[in-house]
Amino acid sequence: MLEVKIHNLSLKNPVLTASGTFGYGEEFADFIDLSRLGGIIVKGTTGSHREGNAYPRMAETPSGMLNAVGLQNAGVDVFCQKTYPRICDIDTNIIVNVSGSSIEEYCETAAKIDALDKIPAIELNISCPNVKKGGMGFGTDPKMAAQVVGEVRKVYHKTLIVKLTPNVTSIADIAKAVEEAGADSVSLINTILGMAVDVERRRPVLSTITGGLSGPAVKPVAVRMVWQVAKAVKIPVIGLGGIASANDALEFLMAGATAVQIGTANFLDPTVTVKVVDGLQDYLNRHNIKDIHDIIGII
Amino acid sequence: MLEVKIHNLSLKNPVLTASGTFGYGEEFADFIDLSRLGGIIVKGTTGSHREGNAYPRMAETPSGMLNAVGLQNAGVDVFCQKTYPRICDIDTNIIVNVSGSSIEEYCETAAKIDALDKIPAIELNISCPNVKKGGMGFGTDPKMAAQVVGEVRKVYHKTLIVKLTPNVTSIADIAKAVEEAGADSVSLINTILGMAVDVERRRPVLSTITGGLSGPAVKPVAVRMVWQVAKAVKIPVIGLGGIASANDALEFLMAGATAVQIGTANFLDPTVTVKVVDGLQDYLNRHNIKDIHDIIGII
Amino acid sequence: MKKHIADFVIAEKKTIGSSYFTLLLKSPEALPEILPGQFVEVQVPDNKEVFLRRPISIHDVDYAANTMTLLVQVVGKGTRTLSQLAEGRTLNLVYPLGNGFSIDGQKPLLVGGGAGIAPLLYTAKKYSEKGIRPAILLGGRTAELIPVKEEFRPYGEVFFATEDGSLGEKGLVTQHTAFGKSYDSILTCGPTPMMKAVARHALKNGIRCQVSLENTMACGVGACLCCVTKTDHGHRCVCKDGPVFNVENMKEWAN
Amino acid sequence: MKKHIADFVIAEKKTIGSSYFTLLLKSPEALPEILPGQFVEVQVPDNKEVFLRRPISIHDVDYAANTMTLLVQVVGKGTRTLSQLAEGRTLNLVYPLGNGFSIDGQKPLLVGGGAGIAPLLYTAKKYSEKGIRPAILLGGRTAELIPVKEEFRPYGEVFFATEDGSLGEKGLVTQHTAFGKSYDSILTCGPTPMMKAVARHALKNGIRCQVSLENTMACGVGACLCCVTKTDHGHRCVCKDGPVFNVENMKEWAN
Repeated sequence: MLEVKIHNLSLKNPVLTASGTFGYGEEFADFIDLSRLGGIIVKGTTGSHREGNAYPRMAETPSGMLNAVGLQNAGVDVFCQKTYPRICDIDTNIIVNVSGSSIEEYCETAAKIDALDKIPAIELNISCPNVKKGGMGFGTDPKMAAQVVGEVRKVYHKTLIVKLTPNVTSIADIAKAVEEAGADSVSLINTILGMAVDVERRRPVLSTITGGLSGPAVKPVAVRMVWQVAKAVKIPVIGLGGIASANDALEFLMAGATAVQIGTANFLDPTVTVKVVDGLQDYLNRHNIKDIHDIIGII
Repeated sequence: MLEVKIHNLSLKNPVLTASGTFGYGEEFADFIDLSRLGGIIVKGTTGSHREGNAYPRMAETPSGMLNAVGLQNAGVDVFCQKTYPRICDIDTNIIVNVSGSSIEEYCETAAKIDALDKIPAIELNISCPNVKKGGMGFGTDPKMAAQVVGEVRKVYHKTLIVKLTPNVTSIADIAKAVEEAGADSVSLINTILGMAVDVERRRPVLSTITGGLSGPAVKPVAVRMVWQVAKAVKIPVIGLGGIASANDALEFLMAGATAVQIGTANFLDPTVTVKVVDGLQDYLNRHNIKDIHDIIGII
Repeated sequence: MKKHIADFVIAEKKTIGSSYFTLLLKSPEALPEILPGQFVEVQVPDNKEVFLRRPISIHDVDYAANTMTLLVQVVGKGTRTLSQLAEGRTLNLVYPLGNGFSIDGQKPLLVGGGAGIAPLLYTAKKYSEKGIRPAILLGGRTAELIPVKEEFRPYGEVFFATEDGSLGEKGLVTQHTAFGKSYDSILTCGPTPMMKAVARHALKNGIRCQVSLENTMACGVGACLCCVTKTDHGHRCVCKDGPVFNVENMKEWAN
Repeated sequence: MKKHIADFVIAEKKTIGSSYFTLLLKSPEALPEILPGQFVEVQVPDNKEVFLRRPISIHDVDYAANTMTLLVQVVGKGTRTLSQLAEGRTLNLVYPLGNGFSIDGQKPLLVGGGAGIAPLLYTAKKYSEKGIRPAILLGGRTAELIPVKEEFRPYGEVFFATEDGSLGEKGLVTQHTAFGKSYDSILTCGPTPMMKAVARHALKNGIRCQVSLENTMACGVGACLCCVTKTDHGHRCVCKDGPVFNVENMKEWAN
């Protein structure tokens, strides 16, 4: 039994796709049956259209990559009018990642998504490392994090997931603050702030100098933080960071995650998500485990 | 010209070995000419003998490893009486990494090392993630960090390098605090707190559950932090974290490091340090750069 | 067009000069339709330092044999590793990706520079299938840096421009006498400065022109938004909205 | 003893049963002196998921041919990758590492279990060079899991114990009739429970006993302190102070 619940949200299995790595799902429809996923968390959506940062936005690193996309998206209105009708009937949970540079922007965007019948949850991104204003700024201070979440909570009535940044001294304190402010779940980790240098050209690889590190390289940090947060809060934790196999996903589940997100691995293997779903079921069968809950938080 | 200075300390080249990865140098004497190194930072030394943590202490991760050694060492008195006489005549800078669980322990140990003629500097480790008391605790709070450094500064009169932890929201603030408290240099990054799970046994791989992540996986995070700290302080910065080649070292130098340390890479190739020294000289020759200072902090 | 992920076998590897090589890749199954100018994302085996797939444009396709040819220049650790793989090795591909060239115009000119020549062979073939013989202008710093030459002759009139004069006219492709002639469509792939010069010429003379860009990529399917280029309508993904762009939408880029 | 880092060529690879294989590694240069029970740290090529070297004990040495033989059991991704390398491939080794067995006693017993049998062949040879024929007791769950058998005959009297009785006496090595006989020295390598049982027997009967441990390692030279074992004198590095330990110093460990 792979079914899990995140607050009111039922997932047929604990495997979600991470925002910004799976487009709107459509990009991967040629490779996998999207209905086999626990859910799809679509691209970060903001109050209005954003161009994002200049190219180059990406650097390859050992077992990982840096990105500095900077929330490029068409804005929430275009999402509601054009994108939503196209994807709302995919037979899985479509979750929208909501980003912004001000509390007002977060709230306006969340309220508009709240009105969409077939979007059962949002992931509030208070941890984007690639935008100048707001973004990670909100996620590194417990008070500010609680304030954003509290305000969004007033206007958003479905499952509210808050995505946390790892670029803090104590992620457990941030998690507790957003739990108190009304979050139904926390997802972690967003990318770790990093940098790469082109030594031949003697300049940063990224146009923004720094960017967000993701991929297997960050997995040990992500598992540790999931373990710390799962011990600190009562709401369900969604784990992500470098998951590329069922064993990776199991590390997060055993560390206390109720569900996981697969991000960068989609770039290496567009079919990885369903392989992880199958791998989780194989593990349960192999170990005669009836219910995935029997291993969640076992550590 | 590869020669650089860290406060009063002259290095024939910017390549040092990282504490805890190169023993006392002797372990690598069969593989390389130790006198070719800019310096050797020996094992973490504490006020008295420490057994360290239980086995298992190590986990392999993507492009990296977790360790939880926990400052196993014979104590400062054994170092002064037995180890120091054995290694003090190696023709390079021998720097002692000083660790502790209390300000008193840091000060006593530093004072004893201060008395050793042929030890021109210490690296104060306020960032060990693998000891229960003290260690990283001192390094995550600017006030405590400043306090330890201030007290040690009173009893230690040679070059005082302070090793910083990356497990903080703002490493630049910690760096500024220890600079004000009298540090002559800062070295970063120590390991990033991480965790690995043995999913077949359903338990953590490490006896301590969490450990410190090192290796190429962390390089982008380390380069970013070196860049942030170099912009924030006036004292020289020593960069480390995943360096395995001359190009890696150049990333740190261009980001603002005056010298670098090579750690985990020594486990993969015991001759890597001299390869990096040669590679740096090759780079300067290839680009007709007279002095390594011409590229330090170029970004 | 449906995208696929599949294992191919390296049926043949040829080294061309000092920096180029071709891989003849055979599929166990029938190939889907592939448009000229499309590319593949290759998983690079063996090399621990290579994490992401590498985008490589499709040089030629043989539907009868179920083979694709990739023409690659060794430019970094990914392409170097590919150049060292033995025949018989399996390569995993995500393909066909991108929009590809539209085969339009009655009097087309194909302009290729260096590794950018790769997608033009299959493109020239597509024209010939329509009974059109394009002018094909190939350039490089030296003759050796023009990886394929004779292969183009069956499909059009071929001209060469080299900076050292070692083949064809001395100078840049844009200085070649053939370049100045009149065409109703220009398709180009190569170094950015070359493509921009070609684009400016086309815009000035009102000739329809398609440029094929080569930004670094991660996903290859338009999901990660890492490979964007500036267009007159904002950022667009080279992997999904490109790699081929009509210069009508790239005026800012061209200048 | 001086440690070296050098490239070896895989001169021969043999598969043994379903989980073991041997690599015959040839050095271009003369081998340094290697003690029985010492090990190498092998750099594992190709596999992007393998980061660290892998410690593997030395099974046999041929100074005349400049070759070393490694006997390896496939237990994880590192050893699996090694098992898949083709003959002719180059392997980089750091060697010889560790202290090794001391070849003492006039009436020695060698006790090996599973992969732990590997270091005992070269050890038996060293005894025979001294004109001593040790008793050699080899155990495993089944006959198939005892990778080498006949190879030992020239150097001593060989006994087998298997849990399923498929070879020699049925049961554990410590239940074998040969085990109870009188010896003045016992050398053992194998699963920890087996070695502890052997150690307790030796301690009880005042027989000198050496155990060879197999902890996971990083550096292999005593620098990182990751591979420590508890001894009666505190933590010691298996890579440098071991892998061989005298049970006199391992009383706590043995119980």
